[in-house]
Amino acid sequence: MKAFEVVAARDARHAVALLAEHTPTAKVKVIAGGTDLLADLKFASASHAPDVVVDISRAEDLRTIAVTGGGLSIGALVTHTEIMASPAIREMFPALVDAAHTIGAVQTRNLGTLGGNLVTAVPSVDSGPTLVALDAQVTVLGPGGERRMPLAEFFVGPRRTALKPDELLVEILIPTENLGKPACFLKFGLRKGQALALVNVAASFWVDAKTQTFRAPRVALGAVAPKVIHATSAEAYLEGRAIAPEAMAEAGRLAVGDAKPISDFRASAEYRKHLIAVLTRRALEGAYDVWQKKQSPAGRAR
Amino acid sequence: MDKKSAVIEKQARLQEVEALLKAPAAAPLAPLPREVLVPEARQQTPAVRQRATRPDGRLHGLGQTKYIDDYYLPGMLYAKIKRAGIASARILRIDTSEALKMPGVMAVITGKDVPCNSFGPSLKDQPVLADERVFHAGDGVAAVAAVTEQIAAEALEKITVEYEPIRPVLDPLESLQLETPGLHAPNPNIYGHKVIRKGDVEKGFAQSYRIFEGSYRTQMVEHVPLEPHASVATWDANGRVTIYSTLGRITLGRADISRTIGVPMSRVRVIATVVGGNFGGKNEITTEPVLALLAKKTGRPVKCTFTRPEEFLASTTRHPLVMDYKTGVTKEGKILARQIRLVLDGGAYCSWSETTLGKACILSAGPYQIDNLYAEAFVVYTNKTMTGAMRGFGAPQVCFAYESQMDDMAKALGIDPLQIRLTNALREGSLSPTSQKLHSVVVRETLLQAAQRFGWNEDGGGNGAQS
Amino acid sequence: MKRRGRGIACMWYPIGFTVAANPSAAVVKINEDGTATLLTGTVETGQGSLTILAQIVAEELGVATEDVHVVSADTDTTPMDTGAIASRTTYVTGNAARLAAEKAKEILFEVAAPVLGVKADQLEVSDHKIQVKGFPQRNIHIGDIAERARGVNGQPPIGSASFNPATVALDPETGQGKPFATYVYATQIAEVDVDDETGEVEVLRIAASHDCGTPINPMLVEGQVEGGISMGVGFALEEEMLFDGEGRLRNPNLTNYIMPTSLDMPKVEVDIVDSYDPTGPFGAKGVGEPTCVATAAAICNAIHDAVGVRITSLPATAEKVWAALQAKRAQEPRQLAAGA
Amino acid sequence: MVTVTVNVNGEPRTASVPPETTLLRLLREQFNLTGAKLGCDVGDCGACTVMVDGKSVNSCLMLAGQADGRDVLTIEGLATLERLHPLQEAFEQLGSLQCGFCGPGILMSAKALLDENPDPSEQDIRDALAGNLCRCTGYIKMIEAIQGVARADGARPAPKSA
Repeated sequence: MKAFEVVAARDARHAVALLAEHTPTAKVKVIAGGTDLLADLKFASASHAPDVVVDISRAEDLRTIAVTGGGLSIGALVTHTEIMASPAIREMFPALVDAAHTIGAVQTRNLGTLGGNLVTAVPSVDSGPTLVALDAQVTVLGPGGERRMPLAEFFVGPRRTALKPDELLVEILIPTENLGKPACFLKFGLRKGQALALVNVAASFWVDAKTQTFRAPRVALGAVAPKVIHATSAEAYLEGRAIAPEAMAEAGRLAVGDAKPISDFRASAEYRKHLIAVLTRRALEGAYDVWQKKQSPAGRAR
Repeated sequence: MDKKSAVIEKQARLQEVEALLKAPAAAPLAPLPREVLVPEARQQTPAVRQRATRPDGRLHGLGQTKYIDDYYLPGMLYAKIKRAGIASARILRIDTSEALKMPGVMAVITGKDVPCNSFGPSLKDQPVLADERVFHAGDGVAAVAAVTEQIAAEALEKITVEYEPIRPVLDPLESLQLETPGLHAPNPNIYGHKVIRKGDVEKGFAQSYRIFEGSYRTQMVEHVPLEPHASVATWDANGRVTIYSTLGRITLGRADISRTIGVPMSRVRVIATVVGGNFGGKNEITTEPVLALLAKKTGRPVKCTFTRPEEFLASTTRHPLVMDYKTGVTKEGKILARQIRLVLDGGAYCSWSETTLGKACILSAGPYQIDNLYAEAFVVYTNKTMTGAMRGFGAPQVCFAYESQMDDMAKALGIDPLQIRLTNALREGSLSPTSQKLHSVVVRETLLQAAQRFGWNEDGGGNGAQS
Repeated sequence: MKRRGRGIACMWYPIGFTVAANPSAAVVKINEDGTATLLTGTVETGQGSLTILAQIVAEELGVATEDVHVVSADTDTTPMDTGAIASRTTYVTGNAARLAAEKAKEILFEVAAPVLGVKADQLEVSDHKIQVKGFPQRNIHIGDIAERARGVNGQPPIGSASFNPATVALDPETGQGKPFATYVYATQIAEVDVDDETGEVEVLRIAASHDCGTPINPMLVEGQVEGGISMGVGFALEEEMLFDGEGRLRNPNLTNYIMPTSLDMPKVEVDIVDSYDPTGPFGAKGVGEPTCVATAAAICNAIHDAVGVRITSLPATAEKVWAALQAKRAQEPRQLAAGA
Repeated sequence: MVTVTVNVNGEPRTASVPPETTLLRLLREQFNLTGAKLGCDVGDCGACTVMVDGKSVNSCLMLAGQADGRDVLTIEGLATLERLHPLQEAFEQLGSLQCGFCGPGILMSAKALLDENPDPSEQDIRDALAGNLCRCTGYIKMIEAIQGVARADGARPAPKSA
């Protein structure tokens, strides 16, 4: 690893101040859990390497999980392990727990943070699809204060986000109207442990109990486009439609058209397209299962 | 910068980096449990058949096993190898001058500095450091010794190599074609060939009820020992070099080191301690001669530990095979004749290809009595990571082929997969493909014992999972 | 839908390697208290050679495994060995170690014979004692004899020996001959679930029945088999070094070179068959390499059993199985495909 | 250079290192604790696993400075002068380690698991070890050993003093 200077931030504001101080004159990176950054820097070339690293791992104000007026707020520094252990998240969003569980292994999840995972903005980012399917917003702090945007817009392209060099991702917010919205995350990798996603999919929708139709359906796809995307034609197709296996299968077929998967040494585009169809259907089925379990007395008792 | 101030700057930097390297003042905080019972199975007689625990296992569990990378000798330097990064090329020029100027860099060597720049267990076709020709992208072309690993790694980027690219040949079947130019001139592309002929296959095929043909391929895989290759070389004042190494074959290793660095065997000591996984991948030297030369040049101990990428790029791998099988059987599934052609992708260098070729060819018939057999195997060069010894030496590859075909034949003939194997299995006193009379043969016993675990009976009962 | 299948594969494997001679040498030094030290040039690479060689020497000397210390892997102090390769350690190095122990023991017998009033060839060892064959009550502790050998007879009990398996070179024309001293045999049966939509294969269970001659240490044999199977699972389903068109490796790291984790390993049931090879040390052959030979074939046969497709090139990735399923469905008559 | 003080295996240790130094290098090169191994340096293999403030981490992916002031437990701190840790004992008894290179990391992952979940299912154990690659053992005897320790602990009354 190339030599660099480390400056430690006490809290989010201090981190932003440090960014403001160093970004004009140096190449700066932020380190939280470090699981992505350090792995990247170990084999990085000189041009890629930072001069200064801002360490936010002790910014405790970024490590909270709370239901606020705006919805479920998850601090950027919350680790994947903490997500998995959070009673609020386990109750409302088991799909987020499932997604966190597929990231790396225990050691990675103990260090790796939700914010860190999202800012990598790799197309296969495992935290992405579920949060996008839940219309999550992100809060970004900069010298001029906070700004908020949908997570889907925070992702700009492969390894590119809407963050400016002097800004910090501080919070992920699932809006109040989506609290408890049934969702399901599925990931297809090349093995079970420590897998990278060939395709990952999250589906979420409300069930109109009277009509048994899809309400506010969301399908988010990862690893099959430059960034995590909404499968918009699948979503449009499902809106207001009667819940049925055929509809879910058709949504899967439509989702394929929303994606632009590439062929690489891990899988062909053709196979990825097939997986999108299958996983989208299965994710919709999974989300419906979540809803049904909540309806049954046994499910409620749990 | 004039020479004097350059020296001063270098010394200042050296003092700085050496300050980082000073040995820890305190001993490690590793308690040695004072009273630990020796497990009973280790104290029993008779000793054989006991589930005796491993004395090394206890040290592993305590974190006290010293692997090569755990050796930190006083004043030790770190070496790094510059990898070609191009699969096939002529080397026109290597410029190491910028690297040598870096503070903290103590020595740089290239293939020209290696007294005898070739080695290999059967063909001596592999250079210690490539100096004229690059045969695969993982070839080393220069080596640096520096006071820290970081400086050594940065120095590699300062070494420039000019290449004249040559079109690489990557497909073994292409290499097999005679018109393909010699990859490894003057050696021919096909650098090993073997034939096993027993009985008369044509006659056997003529008598067969059905003939099955199949073609199978396997991939290149890595051993992935958890411990990367590592060695440390250190000289004494009598001109003896001691090399701590992850070698699994120290006797052969010493011979290769002695030959390549031009020092008598009596002055080369190789110590292997405990190796953190071998699987055939640590059977020959890698950086040992380079470290010996760097240590000699600098007068200090030198260590090199492969990065994980180097494990893939610069150590041996498993031979990919292309396998063609033609098998004639009776209506009852008895094999009457089998003809096999194997093409082994040898990668850039021979390494243990001859052994792999031999084993693959002899074993390719499977554990079956076959009176009429013709097996022919070739190994060819390609411009890929060299293949060599790996757990099974060709056996997993041919087993994949012969056992896949066995099931296809069973299915086509309507015979249970267990039954067709029992019908053909070698027995005590059977003649092997090389007409060796076999003893203590238990194929049948293993078949029945494994099948019993699944309630799978000799008559085909219990195998309810047929699709 | 997940479909279950079973596949069987058996194999044979030689002990030692062909082409060249394959010797090992060993030195056994018996200490004055009857414990011993073995010097061997082989290398402990995780396979357990330090343990099984100690067991072989202990058995020959009638002492416990714990009584034998093994010094290995130093060209200055240990004798020549062809190395930790080719599943040869138990058989070849083991034979050398046993012979070296036997030679050291012969010195003890010479010393013990007059003490026990019999000829040396009437003696045997058992549980730290040298005793008269057929009259076990006439015995003396091995340490007393070892001390006497040094202090009274001036004959330190040290033995050295080498072993090279008898082979016959192959005829270059026909390949006929005796390339190896002995062979081992094994069968593995794999049970898999195949997702017939995605092609994903999950190996659930593998039963492995292996021959290693006498298992010097059954626990280490099981460990070898289990480890070999994990390597076989990787070979069957996951692992592959991938090159680009220029011959550069695309996945030289453990992120993209996929090998089995603990979550990818099936349950494994190991059986060791009854077997005895009179040419091996106490009937032992070897087990290292054979353990990973049959696994991939068994798994691919199980895939075939589950979904009816034959994978002819490894690894059988999910995508490959899916592509084969697609091809199979395209060939099947329409009504069958519709019914599936 | 940064000065780092870490409470390693119960004893405070201080070293001055370049800021880019990882916790793994700090332990191995400054504190002479070579139990944690460098197998890949990028968090794939888990051979460098140690516990920081009770959680298992890949020490190759943590800066030394990030461990400043924290409690670090390495394999060297698992046994006491009097006895092996039950996991070390069980691993030895069952022959769970072969070449042993992954062992320190595996044992730390196992310890972290049992600290948090004294009664893990087999699936829990497999999940806990998924970040530790092993090429020798197929993980089978490790899983058995961990199960054995968990069962023994479950059967035994809780120790009076921790």
